[in-house]
Amino acid sequence: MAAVWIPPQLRYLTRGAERATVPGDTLRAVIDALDAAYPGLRDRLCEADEIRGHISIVVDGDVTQRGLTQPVRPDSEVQIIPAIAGG
Amino acid sequence: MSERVQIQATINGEPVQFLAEPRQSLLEALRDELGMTGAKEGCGNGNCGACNVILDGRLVDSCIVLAAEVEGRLLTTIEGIAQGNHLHPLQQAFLEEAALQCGVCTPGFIVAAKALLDRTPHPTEDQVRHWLAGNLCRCTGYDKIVRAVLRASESTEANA
Amino acid sequence: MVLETEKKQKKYKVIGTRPIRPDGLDKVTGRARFGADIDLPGMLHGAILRSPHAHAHIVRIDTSKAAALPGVKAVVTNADFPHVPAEELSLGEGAVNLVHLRQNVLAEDKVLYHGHAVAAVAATSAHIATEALRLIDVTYELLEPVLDVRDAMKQGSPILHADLRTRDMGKDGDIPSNIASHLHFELGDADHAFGEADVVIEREFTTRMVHQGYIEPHNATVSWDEDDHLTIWMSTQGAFNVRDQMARLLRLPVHNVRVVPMEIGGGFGGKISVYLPPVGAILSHKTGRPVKLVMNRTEVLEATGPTSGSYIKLKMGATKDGRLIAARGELAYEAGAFPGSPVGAGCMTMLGPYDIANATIDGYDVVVNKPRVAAYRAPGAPISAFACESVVDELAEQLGIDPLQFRLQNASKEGTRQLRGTTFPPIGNVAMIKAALASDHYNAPLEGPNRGRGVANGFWFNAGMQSSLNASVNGDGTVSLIEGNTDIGGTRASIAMQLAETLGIPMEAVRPTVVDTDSVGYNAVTGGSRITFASGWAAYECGMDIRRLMCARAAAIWDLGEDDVEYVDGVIRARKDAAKKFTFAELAGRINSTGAPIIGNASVSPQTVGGAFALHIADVEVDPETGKVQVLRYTAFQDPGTAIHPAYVEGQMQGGASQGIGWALNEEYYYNADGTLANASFLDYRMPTTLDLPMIDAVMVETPNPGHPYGVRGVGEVPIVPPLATIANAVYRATGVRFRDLPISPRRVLKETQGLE
Amino acid sequence: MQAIAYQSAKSIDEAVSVLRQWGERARVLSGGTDLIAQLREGRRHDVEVVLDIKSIPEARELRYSPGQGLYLGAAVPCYRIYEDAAIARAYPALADSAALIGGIQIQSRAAIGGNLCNASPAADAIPSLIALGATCEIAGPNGRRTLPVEQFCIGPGRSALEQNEFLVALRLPSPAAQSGSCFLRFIPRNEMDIAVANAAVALTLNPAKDRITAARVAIGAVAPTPLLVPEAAAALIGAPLTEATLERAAEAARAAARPITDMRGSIAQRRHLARVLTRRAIESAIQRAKES
Repeated sequence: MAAVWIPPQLRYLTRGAERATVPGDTLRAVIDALDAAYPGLRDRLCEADEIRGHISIVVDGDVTQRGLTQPVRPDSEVQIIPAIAGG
Repeated sequence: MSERVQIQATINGEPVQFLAEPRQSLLEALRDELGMTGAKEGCGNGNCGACNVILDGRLVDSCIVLAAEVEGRLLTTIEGIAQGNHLHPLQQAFLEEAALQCGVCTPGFIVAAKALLDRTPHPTEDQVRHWLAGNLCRCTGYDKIVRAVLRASESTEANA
Repeated sequence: MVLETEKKQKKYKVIGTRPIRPDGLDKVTGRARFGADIDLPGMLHGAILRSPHAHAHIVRIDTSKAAALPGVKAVVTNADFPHVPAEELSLGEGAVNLVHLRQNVLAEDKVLYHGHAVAAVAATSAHIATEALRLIDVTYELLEPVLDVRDAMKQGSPILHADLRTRDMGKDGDIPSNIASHLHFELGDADHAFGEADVVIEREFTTRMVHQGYIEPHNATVSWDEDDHLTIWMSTQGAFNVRDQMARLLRLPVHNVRVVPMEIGGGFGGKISVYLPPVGAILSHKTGRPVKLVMNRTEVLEATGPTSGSYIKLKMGATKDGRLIAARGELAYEAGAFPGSPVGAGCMTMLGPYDIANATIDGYDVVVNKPRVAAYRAPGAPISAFACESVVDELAEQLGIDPLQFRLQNASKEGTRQLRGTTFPPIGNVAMIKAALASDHYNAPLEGPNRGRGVANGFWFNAGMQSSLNASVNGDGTVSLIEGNTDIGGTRASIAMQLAETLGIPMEAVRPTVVDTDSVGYNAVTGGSRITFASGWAAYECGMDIRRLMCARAAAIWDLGEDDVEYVDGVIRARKDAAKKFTFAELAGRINSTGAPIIGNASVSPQTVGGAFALHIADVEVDPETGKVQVLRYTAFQDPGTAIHPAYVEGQMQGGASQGIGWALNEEYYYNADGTLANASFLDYRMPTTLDLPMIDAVMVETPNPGHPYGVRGVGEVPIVPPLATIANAVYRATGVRFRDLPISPRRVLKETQGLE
Repeated sequence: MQAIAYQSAKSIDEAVSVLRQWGERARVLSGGTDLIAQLREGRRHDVEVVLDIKSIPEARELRYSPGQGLYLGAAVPCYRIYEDAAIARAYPALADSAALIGGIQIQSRAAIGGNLCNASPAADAIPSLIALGATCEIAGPNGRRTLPVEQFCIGPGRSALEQNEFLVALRLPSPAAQSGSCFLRFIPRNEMDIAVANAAVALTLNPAKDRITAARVAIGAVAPTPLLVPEAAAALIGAPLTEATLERAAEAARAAARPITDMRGSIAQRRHLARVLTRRAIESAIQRAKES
């Protein structure tokens, strides 16, 4: 099961939990599983069927360019961070 | 629209006649009337050197010369630095030393350096830095530009 | 100079060499075509009227006198744009709200900074267009401006946007605020860790807005055809981004917009968002003629690009034996008139060079009455590194540990967990610090009064993102490479070199061309240090595609199975028959007599960017009577992964260092109390000249990125991260005073050392 | 920028007649490095005619002889001053100014006379002209007149030129034996900046070279106009060449300064720099006088 790091601002939804381990082989499945466990999380991360513009999701150290279709392995780490800009 | 005046000058060895408005700068006349777009406008007030040309043997910022002032005078622009297909040693040195990144300041630097080597064929690093202090480059930190000018100065051709 | 951390066998033929760049000839002869060099039949010239006020309601705009001036063909305002919804538009990295973008391009009901565009004119000459601007009558109702990030955060401060609420990870606040967003990061337990620290230092820092300072002003020439097709010739870091921004702003299908990227005279992040093309488009639409807009330098400084001014409070703690164990930081960045400062990256890169287990960082994105900020080379990172590297330097001093040794013993390495929760892949931080410790510069004595040596480290993520390209094999064995990335600093060379390496042919056999948005697949911006990494990766994939096609063709010629043919060092040969072989050029010559043309295609979106570190050493001398700081010697160390074209890697390192030195010493946006910008020229916005810099030694310490076929890490951005603190730390050792407010201008040095206000 | 007409005068009379015809709407062009930039930036909307004086023989002449002193035409570009070894030796402060105004490109065009007429408080040539005792030669509808250069500037951008007058040339007296001069300015960078403060000193030593017999000190960028500081000169004349003497003179310069705070410098910084630069300029002028 993938380990998802919950950012501090969203921990009120996870009853304070900093990490959650959830099943899923894509980011979409992982977020669906998270939302099932902690209702409201998906809405904070996604708009329509996409990751919100100001949020980036990191899977195994790299910011995903593939959105919700990003493959996730059982031993993956997932972080949720603010989007950044490069020059 | 103000009256256009006729101007005759010698540009890169060729006699040239053109029309320009009195309010047009030499840079505007070169670029807009003569199609010589090698000189660039970076600041418009003589603080970056991207528009450098050689006027009667002296390096000038063409953005603060009026086109009308060049009547009867001799001009060298970046387009006249190479001899036909034969690059000037400065141009060759800029290529080999990787002395350009974006390249927009490059024509100004090459024209300025040409004016330096014309009077000081073998400058020191200090002389190069002093001479080029009126040319801004934001990409390179000047290191490779200074090296390129010094390298070109070692070429005997640069002094021809 | 290239230092390798692993003994690299001579495994590359092209990579690591220093060929002349393909576009070099055009650039040294003045033939290269930049955006301002465009001239089209029937073309009009545009000019933009800008606000003289920092904050005001627009009561009325009367354009009638301007429109009546002979030669004027159109006058437009924000009302000429179609309405757009308040949706986010991705700029590849980061996003922009479409309404804000439109309001920045031409103010709607309010002007939010000095220089904010208000109206625009198209006329038969540029001079007539600027004359017409003086005839536009705008009635303003002045509002109090707010110019400083801390003032803007206070309750009761003038509010820029009545509808702006503080966003906190997807949730919005309920009262109007200038704080556009609040970010919060936690790693470990900082409170607890501070209790265990033997030395704790807490300091405050401020920096001012600074500009990218590209020498070429923004430009755009736009032609809106009768059938609603739009062509834009311009200077941009991201032609596809411009296309997408324009399609959304003007409510046009994407395929109606074609962007032709001209040569670009520098960008550094400032030429991603659009300023001129939307204005040019509505002027062209109104007049039915192409319209060219070129900014002057004042406009560039007043209304484009800067990066944030900032306030940072940072506390760090270490143990007696020199272990960094805790950090707490508060970072507030000015976004300018619309949300979008790089505070997130500032927070997440700040502690990157260190293995520090406990940290709590808060970030605030704050709007003020100054130009909307744009990306600037490692956006956000130099600002926070200035704070972090200053505090780290002070901790090392208090602990009596050499500042580089202290950095080494706390250095992040593979597996170190970062503030954002991720762990580092293999990185070159440790090897790079060791190289600096062993360097001639660091070990050379620095003698003489009023001199000092400083060091600082810096980290930047780098970016991957999307790249597409294709390449055709020509009959003579040359290859025509078609790419879609604006080449700012030599990427035609670095991409072509990777294709040549893959194909086993000389770099000179590959001719790269940058084409418009209709002529190649999607490419994200030239930015984020990503082109040599991602487009280089695409070149590798494209090369592999060509190799497969070439092998298949040879197999067909020889009547062998495809598996019986191999591609080695530019030779296509039968595995089991030494007599059957073609050089690349030989087989290329037979392509068109044996089948279909051979074209390689690749599109990639790689993520394994690797991360980049830079460590700088500076020697300075301070004139105690005038306060002037002169840089005597400067060395930049960096891990480029693999340096594809070492000369252009050095160039990035030297250029980044010099921009950072300017930022540290003399560059700043100087605002009058009424919010007008006082120094919008190259005379008074003081970028370094040849006389302000020494030679900058560049030392590449290669730790190849395992996440790239050739080990590449991005190199463009990280070299601007360390210089601010490097210089501040050096000036401290020269003067005995810690400078925590930038720039360290002569005026500030006199103030801090002699109390001269 | 607005439409203009360009006229190149061949004689003083022709120039005066153009000025009489156009009055305030005409501006004189010598080097153009200030005027053209101002026109392009829209800061001179009132100008309709640019009158180029570079073709007037009296304005482009540069002549020096030890007996006659220096005749410096108002349109002579800076480089002609520092490239003339005899002039640079006789008037080192003037050569310092000419070599510091802008970069090489600017010095090809910018004229000392133009720098004076632009009347900027921070002008790099004016303190040198004041210290060296220059006199302005002015032509106008009522003929020619002369004016000591320290009376030329009357406010920021404002000069003592009357309507339809223009500056033809400057005259500098020959330096006495054992004289030296120096101009220094302070800028944050090492090139391409406007002075935060500047100072010029011209002085003469006695034959034993241990006392100052004559001195003039001028400072700039610290008041609405460049200032002659007689108190600083008085502190030097006749006094022994000691640290205390130099400090008294430098302090007099500091006391004379009445600067403003703006983006280029603060009041305290400028006063302080007036002192530092004056002292350094005195030291250099003494050294040059000893070597002369």
